[in-house]
Amino acid sequence: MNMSAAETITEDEDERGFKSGVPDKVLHIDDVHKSFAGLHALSDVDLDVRKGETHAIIGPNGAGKSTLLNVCVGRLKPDRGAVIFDGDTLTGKAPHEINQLGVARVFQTPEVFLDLTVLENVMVPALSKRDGHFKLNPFAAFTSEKKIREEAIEIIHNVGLHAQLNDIATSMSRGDKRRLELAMCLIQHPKLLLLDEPTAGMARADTNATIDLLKKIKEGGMTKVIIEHDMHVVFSLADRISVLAGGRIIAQGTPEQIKNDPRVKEAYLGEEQV
Amino acid sequence: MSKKLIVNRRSVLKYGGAASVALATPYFFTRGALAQSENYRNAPTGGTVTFGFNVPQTGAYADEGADELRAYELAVEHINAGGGGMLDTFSSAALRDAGGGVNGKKVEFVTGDTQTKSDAARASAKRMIENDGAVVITGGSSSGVAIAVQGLCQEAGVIFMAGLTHSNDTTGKDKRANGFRHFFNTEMTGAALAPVLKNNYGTDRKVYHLTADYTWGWSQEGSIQKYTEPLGWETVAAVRTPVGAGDFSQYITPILNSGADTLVLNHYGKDMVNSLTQAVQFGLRDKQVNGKDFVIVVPLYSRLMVQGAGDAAKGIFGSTNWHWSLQDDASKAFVQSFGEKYGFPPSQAAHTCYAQAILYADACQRAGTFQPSVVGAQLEDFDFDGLGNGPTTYRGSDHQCFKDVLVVKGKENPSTKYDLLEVVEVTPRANVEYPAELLGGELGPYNDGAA
Amino acid sequence: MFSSLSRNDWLLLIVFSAIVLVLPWALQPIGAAYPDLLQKFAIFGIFAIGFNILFGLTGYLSFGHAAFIGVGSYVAVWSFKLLTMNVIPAVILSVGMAAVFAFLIGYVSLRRSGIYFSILTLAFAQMSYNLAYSVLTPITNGETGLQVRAIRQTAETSLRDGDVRVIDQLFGIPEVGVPITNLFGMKMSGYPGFYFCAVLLIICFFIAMCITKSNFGMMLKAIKSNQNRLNYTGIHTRPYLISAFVISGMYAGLAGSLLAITDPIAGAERMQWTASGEVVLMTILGGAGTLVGPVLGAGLIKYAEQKVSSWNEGILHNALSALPDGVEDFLVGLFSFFVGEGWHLTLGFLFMVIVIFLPGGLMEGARRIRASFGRDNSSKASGSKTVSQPAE
Amino acid sequence: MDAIFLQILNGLDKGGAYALIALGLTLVFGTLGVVNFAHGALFMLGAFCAVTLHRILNISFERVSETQKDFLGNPLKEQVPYLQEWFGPQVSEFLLDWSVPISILLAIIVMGIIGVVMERGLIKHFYKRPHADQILVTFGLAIILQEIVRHYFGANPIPQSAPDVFAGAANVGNWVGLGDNVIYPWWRLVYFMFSALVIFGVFAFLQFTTFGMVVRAGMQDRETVGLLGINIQRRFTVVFGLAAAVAGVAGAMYTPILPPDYHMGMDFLVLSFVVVVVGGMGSLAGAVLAGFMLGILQSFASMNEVKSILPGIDQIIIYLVAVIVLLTLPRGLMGRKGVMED
Repeated sequence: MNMSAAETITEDEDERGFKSGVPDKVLHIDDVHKSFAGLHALSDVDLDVRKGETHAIIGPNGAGKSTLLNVCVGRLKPDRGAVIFDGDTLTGKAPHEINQLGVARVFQTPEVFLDLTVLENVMVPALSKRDGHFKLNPFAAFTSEKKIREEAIEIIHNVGLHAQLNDIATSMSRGDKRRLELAMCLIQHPKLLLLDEPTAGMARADTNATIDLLKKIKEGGMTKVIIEHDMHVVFSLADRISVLAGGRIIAQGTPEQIKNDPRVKEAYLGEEQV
Repeated sequence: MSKKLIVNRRSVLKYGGAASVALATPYFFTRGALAQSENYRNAPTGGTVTFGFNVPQTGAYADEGADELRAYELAVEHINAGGGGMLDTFSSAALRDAGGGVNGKKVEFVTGDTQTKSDAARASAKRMIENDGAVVITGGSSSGVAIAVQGLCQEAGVIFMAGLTHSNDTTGKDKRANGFRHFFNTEMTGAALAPVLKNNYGTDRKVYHLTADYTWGWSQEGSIQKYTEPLGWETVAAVRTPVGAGDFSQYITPILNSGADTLVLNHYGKDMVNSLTQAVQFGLRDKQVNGKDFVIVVPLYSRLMVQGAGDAAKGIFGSTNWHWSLQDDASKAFVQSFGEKYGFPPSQAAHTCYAQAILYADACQRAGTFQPSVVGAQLEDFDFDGLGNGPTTYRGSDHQCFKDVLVVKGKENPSTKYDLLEVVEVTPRANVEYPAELLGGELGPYNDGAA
Repeated sequence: MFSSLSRNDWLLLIVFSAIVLVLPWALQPIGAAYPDLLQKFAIFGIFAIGFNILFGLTGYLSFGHAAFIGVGSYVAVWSFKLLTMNVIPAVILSVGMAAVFAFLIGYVSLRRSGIYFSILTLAFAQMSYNLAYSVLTPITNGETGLQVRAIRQTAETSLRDGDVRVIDQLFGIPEVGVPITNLFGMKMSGYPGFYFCAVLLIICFFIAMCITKSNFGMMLKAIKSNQNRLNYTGIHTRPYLISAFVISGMYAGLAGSLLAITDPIAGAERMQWTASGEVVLMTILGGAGTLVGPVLGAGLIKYAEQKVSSWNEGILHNALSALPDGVEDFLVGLFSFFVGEGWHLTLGFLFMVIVIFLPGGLMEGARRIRASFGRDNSSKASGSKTVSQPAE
Repeated sequence: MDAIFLQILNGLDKGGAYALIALGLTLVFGTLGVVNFAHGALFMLGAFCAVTLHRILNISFERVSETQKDFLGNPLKEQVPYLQEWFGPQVSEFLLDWSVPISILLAIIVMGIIGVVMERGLIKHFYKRPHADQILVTFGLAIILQEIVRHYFGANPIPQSAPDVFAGAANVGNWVGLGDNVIYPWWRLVYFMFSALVIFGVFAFLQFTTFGMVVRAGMQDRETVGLLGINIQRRFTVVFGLAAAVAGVAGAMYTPILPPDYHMGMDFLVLSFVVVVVGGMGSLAGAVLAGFMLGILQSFASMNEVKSILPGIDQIIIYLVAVIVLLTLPRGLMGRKGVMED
């Protein structure tokens, strides 16, 4: 049953004229398989993300969304298959190497440098982008790097944190930390931005603000992969959606296609029954 | 402590307080003033002279250090009173004739904690020299510390009167002109112990050495071998054990099958307490090997350590510098005065420190100054008696005291908790003498620390 | 190059330098103004500043830094024995050798984090200590410690017992007995020795300040704050950690060489775990992550070790003699628990009181006092904004 | 063959002691997440429980002896224990002889109380504090405890003897058919059995009681257990008391092997940390395994045959093994992910 579903998807894709090997494909997940102690978290996952699109991955709890993301950023090593980004295999690479290739990530719970100021938080990824993964230069001052500093301030302004520029991050609200984390990713001008439930645990107002922010970024033409629970967010942002259930991709398509896909309904209904 | 002494000392310290404020001024500003009087390090200017007592107050030897300090306080009391204790029996009458104090100055003292670490000991000695104006540093409970502090005193230009230090090196290859040792050494232990061992255990013994893995241990092992092997004893194995090993079982079990019938424990302090206790627990002393009773020997004994080893030490031979049960007048006088003041008999560490303080003060009195080179000359080849060890000489060529050595045995039926060792034999001084060149080293010139 | 330093930083540096240089006068009232203790303040100040670069900034708690002090000391004494009594080669070689050791130990130990890292460093230091004490005696002279000696007369004398000092011999510098270390003829004992240490302390303080305020320092702080995030930000943290480890190892090597310069002996117990523990305590006591804190902590512990341990009952009676006899005796009885041979007890209480009531160390206390006087509490003296965040 | 057999015995004996000392430490790590530098001091206090009991049993009045003289030549004041006066010499002798085993009871009570007071009064305020703060405060406490002990008992080791029936050595060789040269001290065999028993007891307690189940759950995930409405806090207090009591009895029973002095805790501190870390932070089984492994390796490294090939190996073997284990197994032998890694 599942097997045939997967085949159908491939056919669907072909109908829309999407072929593997097309140059504007940024991320290519090729037949990835991952199991934990015999439990299949991901099986035969194939996924393509096109340049400039916002691709959402949705699915019920335990469907393997986070596992998939972790495979992409090098945190987990797949048992089989490969993740190819912009011509480079990501599989087996360390997180910092993957980032240096141009993949940035926003975590489910905001991960920022709690002991540093907002400005410093944004400066760190900027310097990493400029200097590579290691530069031993204890005497070079960051204030001398005017351009980077100015850009950092501008981006902080864009995400709406300019009032807290010199505050230490530990005292910020969760929403602000999320915004800060976004700023940290944006300053690197990544080719691909991975967002793991960017609005999880946020109030509605905050969620809307985040959606607006992400929409704004979208205008810049950055490729994004979003993992999200909140359908409101998904349907306001995504260009295309993949549905993951039981470690397999069960459907893929535009928001409209997904909305009407019976298999998706079944998967979500199934979850609710449990 | 008696109230009388405290009052005494308090008035003394008032003067001392003033003196130390003056000394606290960085010395290159005050040097001119010093030069006017006598030109040597810390020449006393007021009515007092300061001795520096550098003893372990923390760490494994803290009890020994405390006993040393008690002895020093007693010695200072006697010197300032011009009599009392062993000062009354001491063959040189200079201090008694002076009627209190040294060179007309009252003795006061400062103390420091060596922690039984070379660095800490040097630091506290430096404080006493640089800040408190001590003209002499004395004390200590291990050879590493003694050698380190002796080197420092040579550099700084004050006399060092070593406390408990048993390694050959202190007056051997690490000897210094400014350093003097009253205590005996491993060479003498070997020479004194060997005949007694032969008389008690025969000439045909197979020996297993357990040796603390540092300079003193090696030196002790060497001298026991040197003096017992000509008697016919044979070394089966000499095993080095880490200092502070705690549990020695892994070193003791191989002895069982080694064919050895004698175990020599070249350990001191806590290592000795532990290895002896454990060796006895392993039933070594109940064994018969080669048709002989298995025996254990502990070359260097101290009553405090025997106290720690408890019953395990009973009947075991060793050597010691002095023991309170000696019946000569000097020892009796010392035990009497120490016992009255503190309520228990002094240890050998206390005895050697007391003797060193008296010897130094006496030499200064005879020299009429505290200048190291002049005082040292008074000590060199100085013959004396009445300090508990019989006729003694401070040999000029290596600054080592030569005197009788006590061979002792753990007492089988102690009457009190201090009555732990019995003197088996007093090996006469002639038997333990050796030429100074044997141990190498150079005394070098005296350093007065003058500008 | 130094533009990262704000006006406040320069001010702090000037005030710090001024205080260090007037210590021989400023410390007279508390009886600490004598060369040896002043030297120790400066030397352990350097050690603690260096340790803080690793621990205060990255949060990696090394329990084996004493090994580098030991390496520094041994190399310095060997330099005196083989090359020259001039201190410059000794300093350079010690720091260099400490860097090599730190790189080797750091490279291995930094494969792990947290307490596993601490135990790895502890294990390396303890191995160094145990070996130096026993089987490495030909190099270290074991328990007695490596000392400077007179020029050896024959080639048979082992190098431990007789020196060669090739450079000094080449220049025909005369020697009487055992020579003293010097800086181009200036004797390095007593106050000149202190000023040599003090100048190096100020330089080390300045370097540490530059590091703290630099990008590199920011990366180190980021490691402590959130290493995981840093990895996903494209930073490979290990090179940064190894660099910080090596730098702090070099500081320790410098401190070790200064110990040997002011007092030419090198003993194995400098490498024991208690010595490593001491610098940890100094840093936490003063305030980890701050610039001035570790120096303060070092001073306090060395003062306790040297001075508090020397206050015997006689001195107490003297100090309290103004009080009525009964009160005096009672107070002397009480205080004598804490001073003299009881100085460890004072240290124990000090640790507990500070960590319970001032969880940022002494610098946190200074900040609070300042705050209570209603002054600017983004204090310049704290030198770091993270002062309210006690180190992990 | 005999030598190897004896070294294995030594290793087991040492291992038992190491495991017993490390057990409490790892328990506190695992449950409370606290780095307790005072653990060595607790071991030392336990040893001094044995000394204290012996002294209490020996409390005496003075009787002037007609025959003996003291060291100053005055008539000796004989010390007669009250115990002997009240119960007669036989009971008194028996109690004094067995004072070390009896002191276990005292150690359990005293150390349990000390543990609980310590947890309530001090440690509980440090759960959320950085490890560095925990180290500083517990290290300070350890110094204070040992200085107090030094004040009352002095710095010198104080010998304690095992009961007479356990004095001397057992002819283990005869039991296993290896000849007369294979002997082993009775008390060490007793200590080994005792440590095995205590370790087994602690395991059983954590494995088979509901209390233990909750504690184990708390070790896995503290917050969840808290959410279930279980007062995990109170249980952790008990765990700390238990850890202190285990350290205490380990110390008390060790006194005939190693005459206790005030500093013995510091001497064992580093060792116990190495055992815990090699075993894996917070893993009880790991600590036991590491204890035995290190004990046996240390015994073999001390053999003359080994030392002649690798001089000094016995001095560093423990640390060398620690380095190797930690580099090959990131979290020690049986450590769980995420414990004490930040």
